[in-house]
Amino acid sequence: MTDGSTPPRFIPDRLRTRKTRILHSWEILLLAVAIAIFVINSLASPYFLNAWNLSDATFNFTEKAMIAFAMALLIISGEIDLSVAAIIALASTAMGFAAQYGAGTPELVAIGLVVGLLCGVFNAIFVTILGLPSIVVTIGTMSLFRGISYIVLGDEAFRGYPASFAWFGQGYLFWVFTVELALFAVIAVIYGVLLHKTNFGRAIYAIGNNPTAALFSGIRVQRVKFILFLLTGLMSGVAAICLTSRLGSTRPSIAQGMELEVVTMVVLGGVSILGGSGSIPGVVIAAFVMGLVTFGLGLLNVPGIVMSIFIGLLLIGVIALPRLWTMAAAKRGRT
Amino acid sequence: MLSRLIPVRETILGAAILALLLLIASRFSGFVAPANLLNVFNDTAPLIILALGQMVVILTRCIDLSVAANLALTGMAVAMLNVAMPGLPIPVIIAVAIGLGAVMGAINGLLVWKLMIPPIVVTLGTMAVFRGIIFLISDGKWVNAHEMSDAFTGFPRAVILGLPVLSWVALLTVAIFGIMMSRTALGRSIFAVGGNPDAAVYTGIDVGRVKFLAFVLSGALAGLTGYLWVARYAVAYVDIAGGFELEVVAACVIGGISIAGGIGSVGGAVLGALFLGVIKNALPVINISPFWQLAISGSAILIAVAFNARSGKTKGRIILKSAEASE
Amino acid sequence: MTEPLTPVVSMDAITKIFPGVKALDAVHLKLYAGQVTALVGENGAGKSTTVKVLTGIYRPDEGTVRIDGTPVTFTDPNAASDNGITAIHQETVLFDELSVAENIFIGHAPRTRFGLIDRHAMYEAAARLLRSIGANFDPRTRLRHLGIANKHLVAIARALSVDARVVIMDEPTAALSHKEIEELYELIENLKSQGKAILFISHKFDEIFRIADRYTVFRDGAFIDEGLIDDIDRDGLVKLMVGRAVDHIFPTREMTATEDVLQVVGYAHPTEFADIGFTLKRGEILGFYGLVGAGRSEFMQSLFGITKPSKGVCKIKGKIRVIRSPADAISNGIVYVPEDRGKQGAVIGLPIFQNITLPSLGRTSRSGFLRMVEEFALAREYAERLDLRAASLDQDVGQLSGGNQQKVVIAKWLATQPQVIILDEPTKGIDIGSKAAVHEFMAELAAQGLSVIMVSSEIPEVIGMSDRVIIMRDGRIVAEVAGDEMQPDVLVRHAAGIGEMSQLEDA
Amino acid sequence: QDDVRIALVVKALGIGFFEAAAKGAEEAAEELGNVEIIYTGPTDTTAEGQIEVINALIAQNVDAIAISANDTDALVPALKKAMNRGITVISWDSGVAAEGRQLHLNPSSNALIGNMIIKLAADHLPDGGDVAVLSATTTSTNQNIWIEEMTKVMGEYPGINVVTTVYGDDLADKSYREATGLMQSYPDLDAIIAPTSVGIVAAAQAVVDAGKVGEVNVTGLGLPSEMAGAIESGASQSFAIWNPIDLGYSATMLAYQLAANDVVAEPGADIPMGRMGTLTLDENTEGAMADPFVYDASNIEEFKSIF
Ligand SMILES: Nc1ncnc2c1ncn2[C@@H]1O[C@H](COP(=O)(O)OP(=O)(O)OP(=O)(O)O)[C@@H](O)[C@H]1O
Ligand SMILES: Nc1ncnc2c1ncn2[C@@H]1O[C@H](COP(=O)(O)OP(=O)(O)OP(=O)(O)O)[C@@H](O)[C@H]1O
Ligand SMILES: [Mg+2]
Ligand SMILES: [Mg+2]
Repeated sequence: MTDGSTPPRFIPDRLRTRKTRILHSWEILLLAVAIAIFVINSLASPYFLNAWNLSDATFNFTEKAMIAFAMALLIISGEIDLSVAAIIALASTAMGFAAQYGAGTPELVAIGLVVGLLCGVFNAIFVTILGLPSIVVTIGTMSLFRGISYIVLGDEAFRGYPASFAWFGQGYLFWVFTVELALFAVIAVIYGVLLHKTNFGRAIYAIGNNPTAALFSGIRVQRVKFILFLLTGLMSGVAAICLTSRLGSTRPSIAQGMELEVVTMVVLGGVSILGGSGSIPGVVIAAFVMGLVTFGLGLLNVPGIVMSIFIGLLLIGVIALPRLWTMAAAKRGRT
Repeated sequence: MLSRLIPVRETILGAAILALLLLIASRFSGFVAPANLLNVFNDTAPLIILALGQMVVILTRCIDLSVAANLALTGMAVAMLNVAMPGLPIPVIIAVAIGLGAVMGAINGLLVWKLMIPPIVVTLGTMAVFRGIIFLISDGKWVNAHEMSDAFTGFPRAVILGLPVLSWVALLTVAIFGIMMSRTALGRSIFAVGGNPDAAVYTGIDVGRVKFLAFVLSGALAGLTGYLWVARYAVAYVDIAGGFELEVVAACVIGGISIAGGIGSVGGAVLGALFLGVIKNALPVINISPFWQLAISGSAILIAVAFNARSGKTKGRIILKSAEASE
Repeated sequence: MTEPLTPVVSMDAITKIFPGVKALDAVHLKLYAGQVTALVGENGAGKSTTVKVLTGIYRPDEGTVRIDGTPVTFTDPNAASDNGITAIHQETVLFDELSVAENIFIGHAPRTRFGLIDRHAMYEAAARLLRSIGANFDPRTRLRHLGIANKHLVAIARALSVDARVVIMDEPTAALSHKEIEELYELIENLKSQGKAILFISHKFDEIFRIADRYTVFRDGAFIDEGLIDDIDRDGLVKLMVGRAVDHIFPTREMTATEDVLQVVGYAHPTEFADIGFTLKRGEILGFYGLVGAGRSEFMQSLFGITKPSKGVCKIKGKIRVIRSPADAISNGIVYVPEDRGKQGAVIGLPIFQNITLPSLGRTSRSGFLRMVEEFALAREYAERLDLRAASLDQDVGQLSGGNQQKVVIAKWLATQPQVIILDEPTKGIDIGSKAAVHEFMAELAAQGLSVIMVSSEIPEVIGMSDRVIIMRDGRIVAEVAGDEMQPDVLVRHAAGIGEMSQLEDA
Repeated sequence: QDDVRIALVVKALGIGFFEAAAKGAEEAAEELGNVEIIYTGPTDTTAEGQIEVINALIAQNVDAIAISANDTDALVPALKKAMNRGITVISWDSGVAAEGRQLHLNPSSNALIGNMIIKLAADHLPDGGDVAVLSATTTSTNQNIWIEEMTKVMGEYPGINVVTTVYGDDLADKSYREATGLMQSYPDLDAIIAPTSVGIVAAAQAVVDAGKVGEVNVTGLGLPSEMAGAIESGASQSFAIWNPIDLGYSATMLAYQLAANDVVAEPGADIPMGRMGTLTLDENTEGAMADPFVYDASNIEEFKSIF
């Protein structure tokens, strides 16, 4: 339709510069919240600003965050996995079982990862091949996976992991930097790159925004979702290794209720629960926010249940306040 | 139009429950004794009541994860009220429980309606908040049987015509919801909103308001169950009914209520709850280690959802005349 | 017919603005008791928006709606029906899980003394209504068991279930068969004699001249003209609608190439289509015509790998190819511009450039990693070729007007450099200017050697653009016409499956 | 001189038993003078919850942690870390593995408790009979050891037949359901032994609801305040418990000795614990506080208002 006589209309690539885009982002809002909490914490407790204490505090979120990164991708693609904590239980049980038969640390790690992966595949089959809603499937597998742990373990516990296995959950790389924190950082970078810098990541966003159009655009939607469930299972396996190593024992009730904390972290990180938007830096900051809140309140000996009020209010508040703000602004503009 | 006269899904689920009962009876005949079946029903009553509330919410394409926390908070509140004012008559207690539950449901509903926050996020948040509030108002302390008045703990277990009041409440709720869903404008709007929200707007239904009402209903039932629960087990503490919300959702799913909204029935929800109730009550009786319970109910959910999806798959419209004829 | 003094309903200078689109620009419309007013205009002229303003679904930004001369404001759809306005909407706005009777009466069902829905009365009333419009199915049936035509009848019954003074029909005949259309005409005559004011929206001119008393023309959201049907002829109405003579719309082109690009043999699907076979030549535009629901879209989607055919062979440049997914189709050079732009075409929520590069990411990336610079370059190239109107390339496609969204979708496919492009209703819902542009562009593509399959329900478009036309009915190919045989009456006759010339000719 | 800060970490907040222990701890603190008690714990009985609490306590650099553990093993790494940072760690009530604490204070000896719970049942069944055990959470240490000890001495109670052990998970509703299930599966059941304060109350309620008062005797370990009703109704003839006030008192005393008076906890050591006498540590550095105490209709009125 260009007839050559008139030059084509020019369309700029971007309207806003990179700087203004970043300044207006959710991540900045969240970062401000994180900094505020940090400041409040250091004012509220004399024990807060201490390298060792801060290092200990990271355990409050590292394992959850590892899963949260994979979960973020899954939620952006429009699915959810509520069975992650149960996968931890099952993977940990499998590791404990192997440890009874003298498996060494490398074998245990392999077993943890493989069991996580297999659980992910199991979920993926129900969701992508049978086409069932993931929230329902994973509520089912959540009972199933943990149930298998209960069948295997009953009221027993597996202990007696090899000494070298403790490195993952209790080791330090140098000074106060724990192995888990390093793993957290590495995984954050991997998932950040995967989501934001690759074709695969683009496909995730496309699927989350409009799965039908993504399919019509030649994206192998089911395959992408399959991989995402698999990754979430794998990350649950990694978390299982860390948690088991940190606890030094396995009981079927391990990581009970963690799935909701993981989902909370993802949503707090600005990932839309309806799919289609969100970022890894957001989840990273959300992990710190949750870790700081729980640790700061812990220093004041506030019971965990009261902390959850803060988390709950934070979850609703960070979504509700901007909306209330725009609604109020619109109202003022009209009158 | 045979398919219209016999609700297929409910029939199959009912048959599954019967088969389950027969299986249990083959190992332990006492389980199917009428008295015991009534016991099982009574034990499942709270789940049935909550499943009906959850059904309404799920039908409108929402989900309420805060029911168990709502139940626990209301239960604690009325228990403390009873301790403070032992003379308060039970109808007042029940009214307070329903009212308090409805208020919590309304908070969920308002956040969903007015601020358009996704229901799963809202109820995930309020679930944590409600539980926390229980701790704050009770200081973490238990309210024990001997502190409650006899009337308070006696109400759900009082027997009328051979059935405890708890069972009667469940039956009454089923009846009311049966009528509401099929015979009132609200009931039909709930189906309409979940089935086709865009079209609902065209027909003059306020979609947000219907969702709000669904949450209020679910909350009110959670409140009612809160009182019944606390009175029946004669104890109130922070963690009662922990994780029960997932069991309630599971009952709905097993009962064929589509998580995508718009499809489901009162009968389905009740049967779904009964299915779980039978399994839960049967395991200790037939000497299956209780450690198996979790895995069994998980498998039941998976099988039910896979099955519902298969049978519910709407046959696409058929263009080919020959294919239509052979159908 | 004597001219009544005041219209029952009138719209004065109504304006309705959507983000980026002025759907209605100070339009006027008057409806008179006992008369049928036809509202005509091209796709996107604002007809359905008018309906939604009149039924309280949209609130106008400016202007007044009057009933019997008194200004009214409708806050919600109930307010409009309380004022006696009822409508059959263009989209079927019904509920699959409810029964037919409930669909008809939702919101205003008869009640018993206790305030419950009186099901007996409701079924009775529904049965009566259905009988009156010649529908013979049980009102207790679940709606999802009905076919599209019957669903439309339910929608009509729903509109008639309120005691209305004004009945609006937005393309009521689009999905109906010949017999049902005849019954609808009778119904309209009946309503007229009851003194109801009727607004009738249709693209079919024979209908308009058969049943309308008056006409109102909109073009691109603006009011153009109104008058009595008796005072105007077909050509005059078209000229008002389009703003120029129709013949000039389609580009003239010549087809020379003979090389076979795509060969389809014996494609079949258990329930949707059977025995589909044809050959597509290089640089050819092949039209697919049929009534709505003829199965054209289904077949095209199976050719594109969305649904799996049960049998059949697809040969590309003589080699047999198995297409199991859209990704396979794209790598074989077949692309599909879907009919449902919002659901299947554009990924609303992603920026324009990401939409355009979505199927071509393999070319703009290196070993799986994105390269933004190349993405922008590719997106810019095609956006400019299609003369896209947008503020920037990183704007969300959802903010674009329908026509521009369609351009993004087409750009997305052209960027993959395909050999065969399937366009399903390519001009549906896009404005008149873009429509001509799309036609011109199609011709240009064909001239460059691209093979085009065009699915369209618009007869002028099919005839104007195609080198050959294949006509489908009930999932099968019933005819193939080319050259001088491509006449409106021939197409309609084959599509509707009627032997003799019908009154339905023309469009 | 700064206060000695002793953290009393319990399985879960809000449980009457631990509230009473906290009272005892405060009593000890008052007696000692320069002690600050931090009463804390998770809100649900999980090891992870306790680990987070322990981390917070380490961060506050408390002087001593006295913990009733939700898991024998899972807490060990966290408590080891605490000891590495110079914090005194003891366990009481429900123990941690030896490498995770300096000493463990048993409320009573396991053998005595194991014997006590079966004796309580047997005392009311002179002709023998069927009894069932309703245990607590499937993951808690105590109940399993006691049941084990009970099994060892079964020979001394001829005619008493333990038909099964079920788990109520320390949840009121689950325990109730399990107890009801027991009465259905074993219509001739004579007694239910519930060595857990949640389970015993639920079982008593279930017996009352089933109309089996007088047929099925509920016994085990429970709190007088919670069991008063059951004694009154006759659902329970008698039950036992150690005195949690004494337990909290002793734990605080012991922690203080280790943290402030440089007493070393080693096998064979005798450590004073105020009014409760001294604790003698065995080869596992464990010691027993006192015998369990039996409550029945004769003394329940006196105790039910205390804890
Ligand atoms: N909800 C909406 N948001 C944004 N734009 C809209 C919306 N609804 C309609 N439009 C735009 O308003 C214009 C008029 O649309 P309308 O549906 O009224 O056209 P129409 O005359 O009914 O066309 P057709 O013959 O295709 O039915 C179109 O450009 C359309 O894209
Ligand atoms: N039974 C039905 N129920 C609901 N919608 C239907 C039904 N049949 C057809 N439709 C809708 O009618 C429209 C036209 O149908 P469809 O696209 O299948 O027809 P086609 O002949 O394949 O193609 P085209 O519409 O392009 O001519 C579609 O939007 C489709 O969803
Ligand atoms: Mg229209
Ligand atoms: Mg089509």
